[in-house]
Amino acid sequence: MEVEIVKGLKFHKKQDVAIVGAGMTTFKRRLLETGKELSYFAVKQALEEAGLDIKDIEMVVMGSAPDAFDGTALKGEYLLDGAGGSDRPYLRVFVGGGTGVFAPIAGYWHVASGLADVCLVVCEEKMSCCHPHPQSAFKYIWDPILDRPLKPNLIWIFALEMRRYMHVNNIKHEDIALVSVKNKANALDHPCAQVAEKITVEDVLNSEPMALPVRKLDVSPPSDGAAALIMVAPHIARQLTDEPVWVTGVGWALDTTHWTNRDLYFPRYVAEAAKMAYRMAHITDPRKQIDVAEPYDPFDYKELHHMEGLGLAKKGEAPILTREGVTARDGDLPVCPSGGLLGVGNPISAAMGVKACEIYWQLAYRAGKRQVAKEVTTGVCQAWGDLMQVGTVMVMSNKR
Amino acid sequence: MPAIVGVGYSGFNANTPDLSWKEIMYEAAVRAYEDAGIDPRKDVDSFITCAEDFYEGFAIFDEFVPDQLGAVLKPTCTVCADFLYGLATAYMQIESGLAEIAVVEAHSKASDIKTFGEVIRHAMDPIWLKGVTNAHPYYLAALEMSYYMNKYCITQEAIAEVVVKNKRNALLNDSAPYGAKLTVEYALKSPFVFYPMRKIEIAERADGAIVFVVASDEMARKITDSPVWIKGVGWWSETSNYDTMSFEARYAYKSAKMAYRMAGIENPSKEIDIAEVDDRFAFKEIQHIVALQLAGKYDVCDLMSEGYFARNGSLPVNVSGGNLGVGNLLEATGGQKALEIVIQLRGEAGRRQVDCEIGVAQAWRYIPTASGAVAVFGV
Amino acid sequence: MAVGRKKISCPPYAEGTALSERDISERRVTLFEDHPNLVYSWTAGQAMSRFLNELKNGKLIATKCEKCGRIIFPPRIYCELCYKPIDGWVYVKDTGTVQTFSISYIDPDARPLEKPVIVAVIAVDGASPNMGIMHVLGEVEPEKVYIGMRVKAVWKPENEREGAITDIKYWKPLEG
Amino acid sequence: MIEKIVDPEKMRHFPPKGGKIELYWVYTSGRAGEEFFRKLREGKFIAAKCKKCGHRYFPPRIYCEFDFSETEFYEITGEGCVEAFTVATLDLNEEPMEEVIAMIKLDNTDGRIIHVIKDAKDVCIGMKVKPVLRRPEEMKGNISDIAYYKPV
Repeated sequence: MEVEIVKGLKFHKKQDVAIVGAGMTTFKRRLLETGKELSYFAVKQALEEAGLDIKDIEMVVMGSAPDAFDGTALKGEYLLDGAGGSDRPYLRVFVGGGTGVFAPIAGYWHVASGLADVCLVVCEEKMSCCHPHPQSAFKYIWDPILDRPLKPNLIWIFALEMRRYMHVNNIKHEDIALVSVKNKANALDHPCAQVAEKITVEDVLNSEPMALPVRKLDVSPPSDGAAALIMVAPHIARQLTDEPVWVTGVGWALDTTHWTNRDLYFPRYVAEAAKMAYRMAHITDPRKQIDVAEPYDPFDYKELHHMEGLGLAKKGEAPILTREGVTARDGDLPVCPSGGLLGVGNPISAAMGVKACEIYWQLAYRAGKRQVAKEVTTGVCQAWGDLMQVGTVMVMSNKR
Repeated sequence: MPAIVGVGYSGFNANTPDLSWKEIMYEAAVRAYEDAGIDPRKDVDSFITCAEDFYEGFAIFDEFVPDQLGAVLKPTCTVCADFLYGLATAYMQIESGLAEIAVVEAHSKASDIKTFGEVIRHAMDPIWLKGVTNAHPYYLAALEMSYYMNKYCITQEAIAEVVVKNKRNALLNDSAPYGAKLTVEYALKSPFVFYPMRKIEIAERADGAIVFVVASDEMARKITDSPVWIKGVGWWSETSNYDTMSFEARYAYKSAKMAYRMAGIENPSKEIDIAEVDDRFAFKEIQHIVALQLAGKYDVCDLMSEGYFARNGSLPVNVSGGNLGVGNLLEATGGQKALEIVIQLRGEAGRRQVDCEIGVAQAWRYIPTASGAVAVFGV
Repeated sequence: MAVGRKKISCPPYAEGTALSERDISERRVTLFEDHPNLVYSWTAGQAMSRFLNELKNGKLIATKCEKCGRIIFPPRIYCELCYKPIDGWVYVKDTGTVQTFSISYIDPDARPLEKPVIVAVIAVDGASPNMGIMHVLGEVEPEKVYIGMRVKAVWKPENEREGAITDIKYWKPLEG
Repeated sequence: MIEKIVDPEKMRHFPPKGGKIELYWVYTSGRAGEEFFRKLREGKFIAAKCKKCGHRYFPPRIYCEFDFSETEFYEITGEGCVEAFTVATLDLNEEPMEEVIAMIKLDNTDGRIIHVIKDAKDVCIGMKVKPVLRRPEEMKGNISDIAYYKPV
């Protein structure tokens, strides 16, 4: 991937941004707790790790995806008190499924602009509220005039994209299924995992068809859950820890609404977002300079698709890296060491727990059994959302 | 200090049968870019939309934003909040070096909503509040009004004055669909729909879109001779629970405090020349004037009847006609407020021009919330 | 401010109480069920009104931008790339090429379908490359569909059309 | 080309008669709600007290929203005083109805409840009211288990 030489924006910020704590709840198909209570648990864990009190928090960013899941309009306002937003500036950002990495990006600009020194980022999703099925909520993401009368299911758009990706790059389903096998096995080491299991490529290929080429085991499950992250200014980080993790680059991009007007084989929105983040983080060769990655993997092919968008593999090369074990936890470029959404669960925006939080834990050497084998300095996390439109990318490093 | 370098809007009308939500956004955006003299495809680094899913009827509204703003494949995002929160977001993005020129958009296509009451009710706490009654959610505002009037001895007459003043101000605003020349007696004859709240005190819905072009200090000086500086922004949430809410707009007090501190304003009632506050229920204007420290809580009624907040008064409030005159613009409410302040500060307000150098805009996130934002502008 | 972070492996514990489907369906836990009546009627606007009216006539219409030379379908009143108003309306054909497709065994609520639906992105002839819409295919076996297949719209009879995308019943293979 | 459709007949809305969001939602009451609605079935009311600052929450919750420490449940009577009230004359669809809705400060708590008041001639601020519960066999485990409030 070619990264432009710095021109235009100089990214002059008021202060650097460090991450000092993260937390998440368990991810399960249905949880008893309300969205507020889930947010509270995640925040509490993050505060404990950071060694901070809620009174130290200056501003709060909420990331939560469609209101149609939790079934509350103005969902951010509803979740406010559980997320620690009571009596503070509190702002909800929303870019569809990309919110899981976009919320920490918003946290970044709260701190980098100098308006806050301690910012709490919370993501929550309670998909189980939505009936008859959480997928039903996706009936309303489609264009009301062009698409909705056709009674589409969410999976359609993925199936269409996956088919195009396989067709253009000449990729077999077996190669894609390896991602599901790897991630579900990685998730065995994650205490919050919903669908961790040892499976084989055959299991994936023989699982129930949903919208071919997508089969049941190609897909991450709907989940309930929450995650939290604490971002601080350098002078606060210094007081709390000797080894903070720094946010070195952020990027996001939104492609045209008319997804049927694009060639779906390559995620150019991820590439644009990555370009912005890499320019900021002074990364010119992502494949060499990035040690660990958490691309968004709601579907197994999406991990490969996004690796290519992030420039971690050339077009069509990601399945080869996966087959050769490069992306395994002990490989040269570990990808989704957490178990990703395929293994841990997919509470849309709360995916932050396995994306941004996981990269933070990996770079802080706190991932326990999930810690990757190689030495790590720089990591990237990414999420995707809307109608194949949004790419959100954040680069972190344990060196300033 | 970031500045507003271009504004554009479309509307405001009770309904807009000829343009889709995308097309009103497009019309507003084209005007804003023309006003700023920029090309969105080349010059803008970040686009921000303020929208809530159920106000639009989508599960993910963010999808339907980029094309009409010229934002395809560019950094674009949605904040689920009022326009003034979007302005604060642009402020932060510019200050953190992520953008030199940012665009903020908010719109209301309230006329697409067939069951407004159901949509508002859907925002209530599902465990403790939603199942209590089938009454229209306006009842929540009426409860707050009942509490507030009782606590601070606010009179029916003062609230009627708000209605009369704002609807009359709206007559001089070409884009205010609900202007009228009324008397206090007439307003006091309006029926109680949610006692103690009268029908005339509730702002009707309206359609419209607002787009602002915001630029960094350096860039603003480069591209315009008449920037309007964003001297301060503030946003604050009290709580989401009705049991811990103050019911006296502490969210507005705290967000104003944040914005005033940033703007270096120590004595708001003296230093501020013009204010636009949220008046989607008439009593809210009184509450917000107090919360913004523009008047004391026990003088506000007298000042209101004396004409202190009139267009030719000492501290004009809602010269545009406010929401009672322009309409309830949902998440674009703060945008309409900020727009009026910018036009006034630029001296482009025509017949309703007020002499001013510093103005403040304030918006609330509507029922059932206790959150809001404030922005202070100056030239 | 409390100082000193704990040395822990993260996340240290997993909070949350899992429920089963039956906990909900048999009301083993307390809950509130709500069926709100959320109804919207979206203003179609300039571009989509014209598009829908033309569908009623059995025609597909696009717009063109003379700056970038694109024939844009589905139509809009602006060219989003050049950011200018479009330069005119052009009819496009009701034939096209399958760009990608899927065979769906589930309905929008994730319930199994008796007969699978074939859905495709169809790039329409007469518009610029890649300018497609999503629609369903018919009169073809799922295993016979391929990327690059030529298809033609099958319209509802004129008196049944209402000016909606479903005025096209489905698209069928052009050859054979 | 700047042309617009002039004939209003040609302007469209879609779906013409309106499209409904065909979803429904099931909200579990959560940890605090579960405790409350189970106790309510026995005719008991509970509130929650913050272990740190002592704030007494009603509706009960498992955390203190201001200092994020845990709370403990305790029993209250459910009676309280009217703090504010309104007479609602429009329902959700803006059709006529009439109902008195009040914000009630509950005794021995710092919290309140918003509920309907019935069996009262003249509601006034400061009036003492008590809850009327549904019969246990009619209870559904949600807020409608409290049928209404009435004057003491």
